[in-house]
Amino acid sequence: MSILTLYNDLNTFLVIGAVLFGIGIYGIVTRRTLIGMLIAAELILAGASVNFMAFNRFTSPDPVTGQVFTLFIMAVAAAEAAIGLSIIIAVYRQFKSIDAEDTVQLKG
Amino acid sequence: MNSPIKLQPDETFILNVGPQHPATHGVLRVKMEMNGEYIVNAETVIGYIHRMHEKMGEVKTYPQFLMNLSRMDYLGALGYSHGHVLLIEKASGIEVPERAEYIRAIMVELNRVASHLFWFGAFVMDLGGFSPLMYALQDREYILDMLEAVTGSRLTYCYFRFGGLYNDIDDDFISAARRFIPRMRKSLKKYHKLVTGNIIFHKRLEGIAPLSQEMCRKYGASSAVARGSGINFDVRKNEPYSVYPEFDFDIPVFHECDSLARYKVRMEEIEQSLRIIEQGLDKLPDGPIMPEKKPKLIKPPPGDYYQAVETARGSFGIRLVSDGGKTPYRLKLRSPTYSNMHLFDESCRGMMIMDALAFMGSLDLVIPEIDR
Amino acid sequence: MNPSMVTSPSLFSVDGLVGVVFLINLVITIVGGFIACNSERLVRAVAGLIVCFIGVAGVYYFLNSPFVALMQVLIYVGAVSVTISFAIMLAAPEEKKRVGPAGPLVGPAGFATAALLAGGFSVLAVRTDWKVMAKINDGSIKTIGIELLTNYSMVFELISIVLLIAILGALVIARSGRDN
Amino acid sequence: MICEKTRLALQKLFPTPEPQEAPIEDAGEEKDKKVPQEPRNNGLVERDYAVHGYHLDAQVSPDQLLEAVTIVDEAEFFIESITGVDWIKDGQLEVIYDFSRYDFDLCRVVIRTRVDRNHPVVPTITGIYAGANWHERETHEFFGIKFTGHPHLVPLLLPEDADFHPLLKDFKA
Amino acid sequence: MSLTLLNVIVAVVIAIAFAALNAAYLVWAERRGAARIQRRPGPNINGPFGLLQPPLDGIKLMAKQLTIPGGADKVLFIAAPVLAMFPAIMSFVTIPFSESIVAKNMNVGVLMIFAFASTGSMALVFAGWSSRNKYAMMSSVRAVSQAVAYEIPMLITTITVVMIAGSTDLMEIVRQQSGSILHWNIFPVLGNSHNLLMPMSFLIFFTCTLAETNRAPFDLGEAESELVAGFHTEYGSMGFGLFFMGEYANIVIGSCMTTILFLGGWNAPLPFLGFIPGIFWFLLKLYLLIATFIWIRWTFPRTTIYGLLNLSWKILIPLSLFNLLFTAGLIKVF
Amino acid sequence: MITYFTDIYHGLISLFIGMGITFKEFFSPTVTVSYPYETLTMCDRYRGHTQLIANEEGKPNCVVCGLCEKACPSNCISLAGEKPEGGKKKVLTKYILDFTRCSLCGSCVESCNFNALEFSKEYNLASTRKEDFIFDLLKRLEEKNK
Repeated sequence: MSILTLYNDLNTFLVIGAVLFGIGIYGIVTRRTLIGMLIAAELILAGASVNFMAFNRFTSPDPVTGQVFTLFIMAVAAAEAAIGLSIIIAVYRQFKSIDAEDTVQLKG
Repeated sequence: MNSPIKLQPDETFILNVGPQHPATHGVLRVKMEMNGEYIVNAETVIGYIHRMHEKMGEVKTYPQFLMNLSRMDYLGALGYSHGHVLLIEKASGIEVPERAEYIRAIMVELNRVASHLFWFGAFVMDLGGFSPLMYALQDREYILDMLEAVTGSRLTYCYFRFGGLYNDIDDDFISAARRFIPRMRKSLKKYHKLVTGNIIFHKRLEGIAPLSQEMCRKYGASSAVARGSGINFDVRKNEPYSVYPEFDFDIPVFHECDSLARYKVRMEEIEQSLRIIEQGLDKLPDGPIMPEKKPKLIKPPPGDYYQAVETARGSFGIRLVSDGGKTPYRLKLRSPTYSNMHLFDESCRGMMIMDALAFMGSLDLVIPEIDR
Repeated sequence: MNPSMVTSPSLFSVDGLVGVVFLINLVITIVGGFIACNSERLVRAVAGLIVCFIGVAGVYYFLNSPFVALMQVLIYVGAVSVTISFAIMLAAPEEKKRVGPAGPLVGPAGFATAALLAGGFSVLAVRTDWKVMAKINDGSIKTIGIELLTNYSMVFELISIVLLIAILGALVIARSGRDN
Repeated sequence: MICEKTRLALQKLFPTPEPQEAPIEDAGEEKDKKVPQEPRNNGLVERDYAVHGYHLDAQVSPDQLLEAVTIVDEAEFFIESITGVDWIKDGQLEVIYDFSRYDFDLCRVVIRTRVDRNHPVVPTITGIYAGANWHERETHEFFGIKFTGHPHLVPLLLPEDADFHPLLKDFKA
Repeated sequence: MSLTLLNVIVAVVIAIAFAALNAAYLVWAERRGAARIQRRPGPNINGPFGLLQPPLDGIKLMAKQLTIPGGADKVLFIAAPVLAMFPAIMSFVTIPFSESIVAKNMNVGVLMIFAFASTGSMALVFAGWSSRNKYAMMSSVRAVSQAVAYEIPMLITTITVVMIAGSTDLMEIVRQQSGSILHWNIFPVLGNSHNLLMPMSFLIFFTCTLAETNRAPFDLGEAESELVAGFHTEYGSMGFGLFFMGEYANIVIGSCMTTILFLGGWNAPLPFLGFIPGIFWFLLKLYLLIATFIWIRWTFPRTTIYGLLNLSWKILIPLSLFNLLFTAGLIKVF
Repeated sequence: MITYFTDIYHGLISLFIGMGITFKEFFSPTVTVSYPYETLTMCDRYRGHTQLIANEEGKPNCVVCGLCEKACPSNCISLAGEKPEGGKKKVLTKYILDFTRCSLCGSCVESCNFNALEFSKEYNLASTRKEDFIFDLLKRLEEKNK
């Protein structure tokens, strides 16, 4: 097990997934703006996708399932970005700010 | 194009278009308050090359001021000189030989064609098309060569004199001018095919910056800006001067009021100028080019005189208040683009910046002429 | 430099180079992720996100799935990042607000949580004895296509519906905000 | 036609027709320059177009100005220019308004008003002619004439910090 | 897999060289072409036909100082020009110049090129944003909306071709067009599809390429009469040079794709001309397309931003969608 | 709906017409002159800076009347002369033309009643120093005579 053969090991990819997930969680907790949170959420999804792909490559009896799931996640992420950003723009029009704290009043 | 988005003042930012900007063709500055691509408010700032020609007129004698006029508008210089000499001749009662008047008219019209050609190229370049500028310059070069052979200079002519001309035209000039007319007509056809018919060009100008007749009147717009809005106004026809009543020509008027109409007016004016040149060459009488008796020192009697001429850029007015001295007591130069540019502030509100700059191009600005 | 060099391929062999490229890829991914979550300016965060996603695409490539890797680039870099930067431009035109952590305690607390989660998952992943299969997918786009339209047609339909609803929803929300 | 109409309309501003003509109007005749010229009185004069280049010449007092310009506006004239003349010997500043028409029925109207040189205040006509804005700003900075009610009376052609008025006769560069 | 990765690295080096050379000499071609259209000689002093002009220009650019405006985001400001070059160079890796000359043929070649092409617009966004210049900012907003609007019809049209070929492999797509000029995808007569709408989809694809590469008449990102120089207003020296090269590299990629998808790639137009190597035909078609790019640029005025978006959303997208459905129907029927 | 398609059709046609024109221009000969390598001859009336006309002896025709100095609107001419011992006419000793201020109006040439001034055909004037444009016309005449 060498550092140069890491790419042939399932654990490497699982750790990458976990790290991406952790970064995403950190971002979502600390970010103040909605856009920043959205970016962090994309990272969490990426972490999950890496896991799916890793299992697909190393352990799955069906070599497609993981890939299909990843594609599904991508579509969901794209949809999420679209919806999230239109909400952000609507919020910005309303409050003139995208700071999450400024937008606590959700009466509309 | 009115903005469908409600404009909120706190979302705007200031954009300084100029004094060094590719679209302003000189040192013109427009302070635009923008909301994204839309202009909320615009303030034109001029005067960067103000030279106080009016004061120069007060300290120089009448003949010494002759060459200043061509520095006002470097593209259509002869039209401005024409106004000046006509005014002084009227004020001091100098008779001008007929031949001189005809030659003046031919020269002014040639200069008008040259000026419109340059405007055409620069306008299309404002819209992003480069080649028409070069084609227009080729035709313009031909005119400049002819004018240079007669006047000695290519741009800032000092050719007209009180009572006549600096020197006479020769047969070379006449034959060159006769050759030029069919050549220019052919080029015009090419321009119409290449530019006027082009769908992109059409879409960019159609319906852009409509100017109502009322607005033109309130701002004193002239030239193609007024004629593109359906106003049948051309000083050459409305207030005939020089030998223009002898010529048969039309005033092109378009009623669409948009930038495309202004473009069409100028293109049609080239054609009309060609007609005038043609008739002028046909009717050109023989005779002297300077009057036989001309006062040595020009001293117009005291009084207040006004002369308007149609230059390439519109109605140029020159007012002389004389106290009978060697120098004018007061000389006022009314420049047409000053009024035309003034329209811009009000009418560009709510337009997108690219439309506004296309509109600015359609006004045919020469900045030294605004600033004087 | 590495004690286990004996069993590993030489650094200058082809396999070794691949390993180096993979390590670079890993670094790119993690650094991109950190930039995405830590930078003060949102545009830099988007830049970090793009770097991170290109890294993730590389990871997918190493997982023998070039199709998904390219889809990752196409969708995340070409679409999602562009949309996010669009929103940044619309919402914060003058960059008036610098974006940092909300409070003095949120940063460390968030970091602790995140580290705990990531560490826990990593430990869990490493400790578990996964049954690694020798069979490797061929990464062909054809297989994925066939599977998507047969076994996973439900997923396929779901994606379409989700995207359709997302487009409609985005339009409705963005439109209604405009009239205020 | 239109000239006559405008003349009649403008004439109403001057209840008593002024009989005398100021010497400055007698253009064309040779005059001894030594004779000090009297400032012209308010009134309406018809000019010879062939000599002067305009038809009607109305001199009004500053408080009559808006009225006169309204008459011109209603007759659908367009504004050609606004300028000033410094009559330093009379101690007066003159503001000249040129109007013309987009028509073949030719008529040029000049409206002028004189104000005291030490206290040059004229009402603005930007409310009637929006295009007078720049012309008045230019006249303001060249002659120092104040146009009361002007929306934005700041230097246009001269530098922002210019505190001189170059077209005044006592200005020396 | 490991060997191919090495191949890729070597190929990237070659691709950079090819892109740089192409970019440099396309500048020369553009200037000469523009000059000829405008009846001028163009650069003709340095070397025969002015051929030394590009290297000299390059030296001049490199000798200049790279200035970074105050208040700019330095990291992004420097990264943006590099990012502009990156996707174009990556795309060169998978383009088959002939049957044998291809760095790394991938069975998802089409996807590869579009994936990297889509990152190109982010370079403009970063350049515009980081310059801290209002013109650059407006330009990058335009660039984004333009990229979004034209990626869609471009991808839809590509999918049409992919459906006809039944493969995303670029080499496979070209192979299916072999035979004569009438077998090319642009001509519906003997081709794979008998789809009468193919010339139209060629036009759509070509228009989208023009727009995606920010070329006139769609060069709104750098519309010099409005936005001075757009996103690269603040760039000088090699930063500007990289943007310039990136633009030309993108043009080459776009033309390569048009050649491969519609004009039969390396195939000779007539079968008896097959003895001439494929690379010749490929480059001939490629440079003819690039010449058309230049020709168009010096002919037309620029569109407006709403005209551009209208063209995409109201004309190109509906037509390409219709084309997609029509093609799908044809494939189903025949 | 029909107008939608006819618009597209006519738009496309107009674009192709435009391209046809530039295509034709592409194959037309160039009209420019590559300046430093080829030059054009100036026309007879070309106005360069002024120069003195010499009589048969090579001396200037000028009689130092100073009319040109007075006529000049920009005050760019300054000349001096002296009466030599026993001579009748004044002789020109200095004729300075400040070309930086000259606007080539031709007033000086027109005002001259002694055929002493003319326009030169000089157009290749370039310098980075202002002083290079203050010409001593007398010196120029001597150089020309050599």
